[in-house]
Amino acid sequence: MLQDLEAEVLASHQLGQDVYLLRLHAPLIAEAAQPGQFVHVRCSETFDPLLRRPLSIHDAGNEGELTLLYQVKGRGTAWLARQQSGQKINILGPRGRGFTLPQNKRLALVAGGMGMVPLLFLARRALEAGNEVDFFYGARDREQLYQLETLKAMQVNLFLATDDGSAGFQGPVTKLWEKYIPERSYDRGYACGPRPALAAFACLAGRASLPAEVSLEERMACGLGACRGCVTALQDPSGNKYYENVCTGGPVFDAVAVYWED
Amino acid sequence: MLQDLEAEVLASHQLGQDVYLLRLHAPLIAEAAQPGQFVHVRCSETFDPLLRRPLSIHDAGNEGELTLLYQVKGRGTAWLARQQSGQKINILGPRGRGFTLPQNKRLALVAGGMGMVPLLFLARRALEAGNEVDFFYGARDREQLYQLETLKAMQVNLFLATDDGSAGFQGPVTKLWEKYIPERSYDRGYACGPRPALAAFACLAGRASLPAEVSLEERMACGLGACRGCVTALQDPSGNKYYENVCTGGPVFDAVAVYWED
Amino acid sequence: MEQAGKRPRVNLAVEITGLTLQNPVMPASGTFGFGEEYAPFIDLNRLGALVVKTITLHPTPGNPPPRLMEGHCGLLNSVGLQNPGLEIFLREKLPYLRRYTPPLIVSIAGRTTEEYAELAARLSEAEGIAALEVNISCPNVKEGGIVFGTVPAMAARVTAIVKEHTHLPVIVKLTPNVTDITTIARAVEDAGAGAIALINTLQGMAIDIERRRPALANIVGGLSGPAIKPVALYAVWRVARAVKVPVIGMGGIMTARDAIEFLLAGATAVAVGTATLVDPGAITKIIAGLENYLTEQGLADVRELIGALQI
Amino acid sequence: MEQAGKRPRVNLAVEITGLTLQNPVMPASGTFGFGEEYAPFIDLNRLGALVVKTITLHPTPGNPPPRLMEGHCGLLNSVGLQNPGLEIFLREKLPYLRRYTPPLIVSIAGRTTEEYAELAARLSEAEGIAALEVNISCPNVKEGGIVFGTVPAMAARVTAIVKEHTHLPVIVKLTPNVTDITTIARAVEDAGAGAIALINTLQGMAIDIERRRPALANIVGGLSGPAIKPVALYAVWRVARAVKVPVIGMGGIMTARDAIEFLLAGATAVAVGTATLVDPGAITKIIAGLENYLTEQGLADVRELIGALQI
Ligand SMILES: Cc1cc2nc3c(=O)[nH]c(=O)nc-3n(C[C@H](O)[C@H](O)[C@H](O)COP(=O)(O)OP(=O)(O)OC[C@H]3O[C@@H](n4cnc5c(N)ncnc54)[C@H](O)[C@@H]3O)c2cc1C
Ligand SMILES: Cc1cc2nc3c(=O)[nH]c(=O)nc-3n(C[C@H](O)[C@H](O)[C@H](O)COP(=O)(O)OP(=O)(O)OC[C@H]3O[C@@H](n4cnc5c(N)ncnc54)[C@H](O)[C@@H]3O)c2cc1C
Ligand SMILES: Cc1cc2nc3c(=O)[nH]c(=O)nc-3n(C[C@H](O)[C@H](O)[C@H](O)COP(=O)(O)O)c2cc1C
Ligand SMILES: Cc1cc2nc3c(=O)[nH]c(=O)nc-3n(C[C@H](O)[C@H](O)[C@H](O)COP(=O)(O)O)c2cc1C
Ligand code: FES
Ligand code: FES
Repeated sequence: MLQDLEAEVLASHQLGQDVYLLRLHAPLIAEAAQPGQFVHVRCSETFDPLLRRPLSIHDAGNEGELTLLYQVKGRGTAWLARQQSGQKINILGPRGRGFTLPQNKRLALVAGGMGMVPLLFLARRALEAGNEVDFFYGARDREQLYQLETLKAMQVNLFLATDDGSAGFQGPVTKLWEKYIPERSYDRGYACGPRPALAAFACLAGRASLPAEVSLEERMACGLGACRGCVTALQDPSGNKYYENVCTGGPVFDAVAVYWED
Repeated sequence: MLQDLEAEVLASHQLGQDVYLLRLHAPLIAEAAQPGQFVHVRCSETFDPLLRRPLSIHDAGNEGELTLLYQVKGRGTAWLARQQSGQKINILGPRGRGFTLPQNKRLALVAGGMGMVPLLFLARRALEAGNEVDFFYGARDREQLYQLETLKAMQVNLFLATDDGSAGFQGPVTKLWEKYIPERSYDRGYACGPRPALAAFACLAGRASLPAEVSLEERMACGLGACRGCVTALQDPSGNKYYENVCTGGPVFDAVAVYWED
Repeated sequence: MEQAGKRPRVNLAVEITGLTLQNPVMPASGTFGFGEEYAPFIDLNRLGALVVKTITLHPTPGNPPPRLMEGHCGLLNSVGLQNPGLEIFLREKLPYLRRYTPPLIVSIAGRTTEEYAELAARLSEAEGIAALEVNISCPNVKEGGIVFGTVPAMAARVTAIVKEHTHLPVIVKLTPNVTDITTIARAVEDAGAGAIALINTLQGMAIDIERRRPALANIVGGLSGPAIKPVALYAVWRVARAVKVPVIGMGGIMTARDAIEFLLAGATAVAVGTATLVDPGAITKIIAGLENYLTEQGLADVRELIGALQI
Repeated sequence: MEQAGKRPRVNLAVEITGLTLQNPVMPASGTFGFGEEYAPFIDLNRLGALVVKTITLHPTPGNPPPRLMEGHCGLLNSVGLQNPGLEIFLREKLPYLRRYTPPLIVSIAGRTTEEYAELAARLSEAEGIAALEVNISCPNVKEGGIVFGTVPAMAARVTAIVKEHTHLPVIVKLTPNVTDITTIARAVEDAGAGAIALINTLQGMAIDIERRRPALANIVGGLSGPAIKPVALYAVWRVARAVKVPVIGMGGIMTARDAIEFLLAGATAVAVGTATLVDPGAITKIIAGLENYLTEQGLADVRELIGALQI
């Protein structure tokens, strides 16, 4: 059930130059959260910034703990980074259509940069449901690969890629993934990351006839499906373009439903 | 010399329900400060609130310490109250025309509510200059009389008044002062507080032919005399009304120069 | 209605062109979807009225994304009137909305006066609609794309045609992007508008300097939110003095204090848009805040505030 | 000008109606006093131009206080053109301003076209003035108080009369409170304006709900600051496409990024108003930020940005 509540900051950890892990106490949201869903976070005491900021659910624990992981991009996330433990933050969620969660299958999770955020949560739930998880994770360099310890502690098969080769494979994470597609015969693929990476992922999945899901981003206002501000272009089976809300119809979409050429 | 600088918060003490004492490290301003002057404080990391807030200089120590005392009224002062020691605050000052500071005279300082803020600094400097200081201080009730310990530690003759009689004289501080005017034969009077109190003060001073100065408030933008936004109505000796900037022509004005009937 | 042992309850009800609103606070069209989106957060029955997203005769796909950009204290949007069209509204949205008690106000827009006429006629046959709100902030395709609401004669014509095709009360919603909004207001009043709503969004733009492109795919968008409140309040004050029909004021209302400013300026009711996008409970908080304010001020009736500004 | 061992310096200079500005950033009239107020904080010689508070023929006392009210991300002011009048300007302000090298732009306003004419003639005789900026956001007392800048013919007439009485370049500054600002822009261009500045403030209002009175003694005020930036940018983009003369863009510019948006939208130069009231160093920071941006982007000349928006 969708909630609008004040969550207490348990801790805020700086993981990188401008990346923060935020642990919140928000039992009602943590319990309901599904991988791929997001929370809509009020990042201000005033009206500047005005709108909430959507952030993916990075993890949700049994003790009512909800974890977010974000990069400081502008005013909203800068505000968030200033909040310390004990402070309250208004969040609304869990929101959106998450990833399909199969049982006892072999899954490929492909994360580009901050796209790792919702995929870690997916990996955890997928493992709990008896799936085998190959986790492909790419970033610019090794400094920008976050949460490696947490991922390693999970039972995923971890594959790393960096643009500069400072960790794992040198090159795009989708290129790395491509090599494993034939031999690993996945049942389903999932991706989150920059749009060009998602398009490459969708193309590879399509060629391999692999059911695949991607998590998209658009600027949002209400996060509730009311304002129609956050649309993305989809295509129906006959290739006709139409607009769908990312906040309610997504953020996770079937890769084949996305209208990639815009 | 006017400064525009980042001052470090040494400490922020809550003195009452919504009243805070803010101690800043700002040597360049503290050294230059004259009683009656103010600093113009940026109260936001964003543009809401947008404008600086003028706050009187409450005290200025030798160690470069600048003390402000303020009541939380709205968004700006609410922001200020959230700032903790170690944080930096952008302030501009010292600004404005302060009080006349005589030597070896007998002075009456009449403070209504938060009007005490600049008068404490005036009292300190006036005592240093060999004056005798009668400090009249009125508030709604005893809870709203701040800095009594500090005032008592100074060599002022302290006279208190409260609306409800919970401390000192019951009634307006100007009424209390009135009783002392004949016997104490002051050389000069000073007042700061709500405008009706100032008008009453000016009237009493006028009747006693006492040179008197009042500190006025107006909403400000630049605080530099550039925008002409902060004017107050004055009258020239022939009673003609004209507008003068409070930020540069004041905030302290001769009581007789103020056009009271507006 | 005095309650035993309690302070007398204040009256919040107002009347607008024959409709009685239990309180003067309603959503602004386009920010409240078709109501259902907010049902998890607030009791829709507490609102002064329900106002739905503007509907058009045919389904409207809307503008390409990005459709949103944040300014400082303001939201720039170019949704482009995306809506499922009249038929789907009647079939799929109206039955749900009818379950609620507050008067349902349906916002309509057309590309021609004929489309307005047909929308008015068809909606008047449906059950459960209390009033029409005529959104005239859209281009008239037959007049070279000039926005209906910017020319007094065109605004009057749309109003008159809608009036001809409906028995429902007609509210006309004005655009602020004009030299003299009172001229438009008087023109639609003369043409039969039973109430006037204002303001719609201000035209604005933002640029992504990295990509050197407009931040909105549509280039221009409508600015709403706290940034525009002073502009909206001034327009409402002027229009309320220029016309006799009631005014529904909106533009940047975030709190009860803001709503009270609009009532004092002469609005009989207010609408809340962007605030709801930020806080789904904004409208109900504003209603509660308004009630508190009246109680604190010892006022028995919200109507004592309307136009009570002292000049 | 390549400096040994350093990156080549970028060119920031632009030309506006015959004036060469060393960089395209100047103060907005009315927010910079007569320059001297900011001399303790910034080196006035670093500015693209100096623009003084609008002066009138006779001393203008201005509006009664309160004159200021803060909105959200915006400032509402009703200073009412307070200024010492032409004589005192010439005698007491001009000599000081002449000491600085950037071109001095003097803003003028009249209540009648005759007053504009006289101001133009008298200022043209003075030494050290580089251009006149004609503020047409004020009421024409001979035409029932209609604001000069809201009627194309009136705007054109003021422009033409000023042109007739001066050899100085004439910049005309537009009000945004109109239905179609491009019509006014074209009218003043045709009448001889050498450049167009925009926008002046948006009309707005605020109410003190405790006192039930307008927050400004003058009731209506002008809204400036970040709140209005989207509106200003859109107006600048439209006008820059509608006229051939250069445009000076302003409205809510707080940072170099904001200034770049205006340049991309087609402004040849920009003016900074409210930002300076908040931070006396705003203009010089914007100049520095603009230079950094060009260097980072590998651009040698600021003119590559002007109108470079891709649609
Ligand atoms: C469903 C969803 C889930 C997301 N999850 C995460 C996450 O887990 N971690 C994370 O770091 N980021 C996530 N994002 C992106 C995050 O919402 C934006 O980075 C954030 O809103 C930027 O806010 P800001 O105030 O810091 O930046 P702003 O000052 O608003 O903008 C900085 C830059 O970010 C862009 N931007 C602003 N808002 C959005 C938005 N809503 N979506 C995309 N881009 C935007 C702006 O165009 C601008 O270029 C997610 C976005 C969506 C839509
Ligand atoms: C020269 C001068 C010295 C001052 N010294 C002190 C001081 O030492 N301690 C102190 O507590 N206060 C002082 N004030 C008043 C203080 O500036 C205001 O209370 C403060 O600006 C309110 O800001 P805010 O954001 O909290 O409230 P806002 O949300 O801006 O407004 C809350 C209320 O305060 C009023 N207000 C806003 N700005 C001003 C202003 N500049 N002047 C007067 N009223 C205003 C508003 O109209 C509103 O009613 C001084 C004012 C001046 C002009
Ligand atoms: C996302 C969004 C969509 C809107 N859609 C419509 C609409 O369909 N019809 C309409 O008349 N107004 C529409 N508006 C304008 C609002 O109804 C309202 O007039 C305006 O936003 C000012 O109020 P606010 O500042 O409270 O949002 C829309 C506003 C927003 C922000
Ligand atoms: C306090 C104040 C006074 C102003 N006075 C004048 C003026 O005298 N003449 C004028 O042309 N514009 C005047 N303006 C308008 C500014 O020059 C500018 O057009 C407007 O504020 C928008 O820019 P900004 O948002 O950067 O402030 C004034 C603005 C402010 C805030
Ligand atoms: S953000 Fe409002 S519909 Fe998605
Ligand atoms: S605040 Fe600008 S002149 Fe005083």
